[in-house]
Amino acid sequence: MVKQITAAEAAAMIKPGSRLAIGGFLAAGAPETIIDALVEKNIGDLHIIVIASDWEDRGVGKLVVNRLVKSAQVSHLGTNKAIQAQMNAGEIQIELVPQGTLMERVRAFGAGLGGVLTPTGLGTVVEEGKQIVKVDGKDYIIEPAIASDFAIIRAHKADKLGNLTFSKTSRNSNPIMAMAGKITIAEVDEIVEIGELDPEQVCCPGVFVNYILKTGEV
Amino acid sequence: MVKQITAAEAAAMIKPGSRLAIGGFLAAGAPETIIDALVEKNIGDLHIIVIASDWEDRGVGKLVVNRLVKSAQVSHLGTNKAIQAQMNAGEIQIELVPQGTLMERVRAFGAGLGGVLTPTGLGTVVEEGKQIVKVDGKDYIIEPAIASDFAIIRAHKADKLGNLTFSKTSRNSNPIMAMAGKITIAEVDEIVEIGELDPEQVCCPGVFVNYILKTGEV
Amino acid sequence: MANDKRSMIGARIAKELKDGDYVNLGIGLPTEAVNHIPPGVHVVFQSENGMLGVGPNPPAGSEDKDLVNAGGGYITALPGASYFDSATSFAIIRGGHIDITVLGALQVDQEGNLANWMIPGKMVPGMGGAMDLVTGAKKVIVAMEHCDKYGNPKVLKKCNLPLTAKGKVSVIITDMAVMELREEGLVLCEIAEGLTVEEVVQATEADLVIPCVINRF
Amino acid sequence: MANDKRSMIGARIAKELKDGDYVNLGIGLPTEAVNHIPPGVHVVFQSENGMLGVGPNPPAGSEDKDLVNAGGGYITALPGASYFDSATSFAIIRGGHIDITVLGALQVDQEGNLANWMIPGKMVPGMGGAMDLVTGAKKVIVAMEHCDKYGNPKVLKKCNLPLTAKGKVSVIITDMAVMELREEGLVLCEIAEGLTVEEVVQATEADLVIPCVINRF
Repeated sequence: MVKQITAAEAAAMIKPGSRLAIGGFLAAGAPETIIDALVEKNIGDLHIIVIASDWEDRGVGKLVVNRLVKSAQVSHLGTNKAIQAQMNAGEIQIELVPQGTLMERVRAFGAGLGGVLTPTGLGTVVEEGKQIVKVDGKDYIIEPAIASDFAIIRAHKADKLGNLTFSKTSRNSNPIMAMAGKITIAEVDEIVEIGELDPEQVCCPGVFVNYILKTGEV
Repeated sequence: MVKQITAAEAAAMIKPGSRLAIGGFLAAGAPETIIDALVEKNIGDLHIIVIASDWEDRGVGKLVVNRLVKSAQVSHLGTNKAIQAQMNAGEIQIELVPQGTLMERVRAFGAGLGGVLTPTGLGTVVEEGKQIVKVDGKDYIIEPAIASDFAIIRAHKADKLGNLTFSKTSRNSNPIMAMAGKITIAEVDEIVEIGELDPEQVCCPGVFVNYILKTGEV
Repeated sequence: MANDKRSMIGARIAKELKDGDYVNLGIGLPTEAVNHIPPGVHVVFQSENGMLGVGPNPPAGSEDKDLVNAGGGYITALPGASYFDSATSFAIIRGGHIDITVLGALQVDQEGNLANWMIPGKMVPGMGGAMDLVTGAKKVIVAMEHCDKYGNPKVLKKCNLPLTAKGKVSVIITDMAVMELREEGLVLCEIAEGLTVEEVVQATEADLVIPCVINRF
Repeated sequence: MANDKRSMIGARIAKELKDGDYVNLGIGLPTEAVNHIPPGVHVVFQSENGMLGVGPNPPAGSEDKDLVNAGGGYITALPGASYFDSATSFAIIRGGHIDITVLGALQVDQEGNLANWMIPGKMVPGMGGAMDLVTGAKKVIVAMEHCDKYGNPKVLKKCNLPLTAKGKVSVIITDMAVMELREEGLVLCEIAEGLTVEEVVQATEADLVIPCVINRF
């Protein structure tokens, strides 16, 4: 069951070189408090799995600017000049993954699947080096699951069992990343008592969550 | 966008020989009104994709008892003697699919994926005749998407855009089956105006739904 | 099975559950464990039809048709419960997020193989969620009578019925014994009060590793 | 691009949208269509970060940090909106549940190929959701200026930039023309007011099929 910790404790748990699945979409719904704590503690050599590299001063962009990221699986870099510069200088390794494929590969890991078959990327550089199989006469790329050590995510409310609710489009990749962490740490706007969340609104059940902390509390 | 119809109109739309993905789990959350209409109109030669064959007098069991089913992809038959008798007599063709695999195969179709790689069934009869691939040194079975012509499902409330909410464990396979129908018909306890559903509680967005009808209204 | 045997097995299963565990109990005998959870141990029960936080059965007259377990029986929801669709439910199961699953068996063998979903030509109920549970749960416990109704062993050298999963069982709990799959083989860890090791070995086809100390349960 | 050109393209895109369509508009030029939807036509806009029912931009001062579109810009939610996670959002997209997607392009060719996500050695923003959108949407419309800023054609015989998807584009709308991919090839269906067919052909590298009747837009 979940334990409530501080952002500093969260960052202390994450060893340099870890693989992090990080929630958020262009910093909306990004776990800024945990990201700040990683920067503060200078936890480097990270591999990050994210939809986008966000902005230099928001979301995972802060990890990039502080040179804590050695590699990334990501669908979009366009809003962050620092990551493009580091990529061009050979300082960061980037695997560009179509966003839908990225989500399925992360979900697959969380769901115990080895991967999925997708048509996305057929006939493009994305298919290079990958196995292609036919199902019902159509070609699909085998896209393998993406493993992560930690998922760090942002939610709206958590109860003390780790059940999470989300707010509007801040939900985005968060519930999916949460599934995929061997250890999942959620920062939330509010922590409530067990029984206070509407069970029909829980979009990430507590079984996926190991630690919770309050946004802004270092 | 969705259109409100009657159960009789729904049944009239479904041609004999159709492939139906039907929501529900041991008849909890089963679209009984549509099933009754199919029985009433004697729409036969059906292929059904369901978690379980339910009971003789509840859920899809009624389709079986009335000999409207020629084949099924299903994970559990244990509560329905009729389907076992028809299977043993060679009158119905059964593909037994592990429940989690069944859900992923149906979801894959709805999500435009060709299938998934799963470890479930390795070393059992389930792997027979299937392709096995290695990912990160582990074996997985390639399980192809399951196509359906119609999804017929049950929800709690629908708004007039087809957004659906569910009640407790009656949710089960319904949102997944809904994704997979080329045409999806939902029967619901209540139809409300647009704007009356809490957007955070919509577990099946209207984009997956084509027709709605009220449970019990023939 | 007699009630005292059921109760004994249920109590022994319950000992395997640690505070904070997420647990999926199969239909039938495994659910007996619910009545024996020690005070202070809080576990969360999953129902594979799409729920965490399963509570006790409802009193007669207050059943909710929308609140059932994987056997179709009426249940209640505890505070902190959550509902989800079947794909998510099996993502939880297959993805290794369930700490312990307890399942019945037709046969189990010394290699950790389990057969519990069909007898060819006789009974074909289907595997339901069992294959995913046995494949995905962190710890798979089999709970069953030690012998079938004809007195034949169910703990075998090698299952001959179609398998549910290969090499995934880690503990077998019966009315006669508790056995664990370890490096050295299937170890006879505990025997029931009033039995001798010989009686257990006699009722077992599998090769049992007999340690120096065997506890009673 | 001049505002009147943007507006002209936006208006022409809007004509492609039918009542009841589910629509995903790419960032930039395609969103111009929002301002030109004819009265009586109700479409539902998807935002790939996890929402259906996108409404107009909020008035200054009432932005909600939890309510943004795929470009990170503030939006509003219309009645009947729904939110979902990114995996579901792309299940909607890849699964063919979006009727129309409108995307910008660096290049598009007479085989329906599209390149819009990178210029090797120069600009590598990544494909984001574009590959899934082009692969999955029922109808893919490209909206762009007919030529690049140097006056070079962007409607080519064959794209030479890395593709976003192969053979998926069905309509190309530019400031000069509307072209459709059909059996017979890339058909010049409409040309902008004030232009001649020759001028359009000149500005186009692709082989255009010229029908007897070409409408103005």
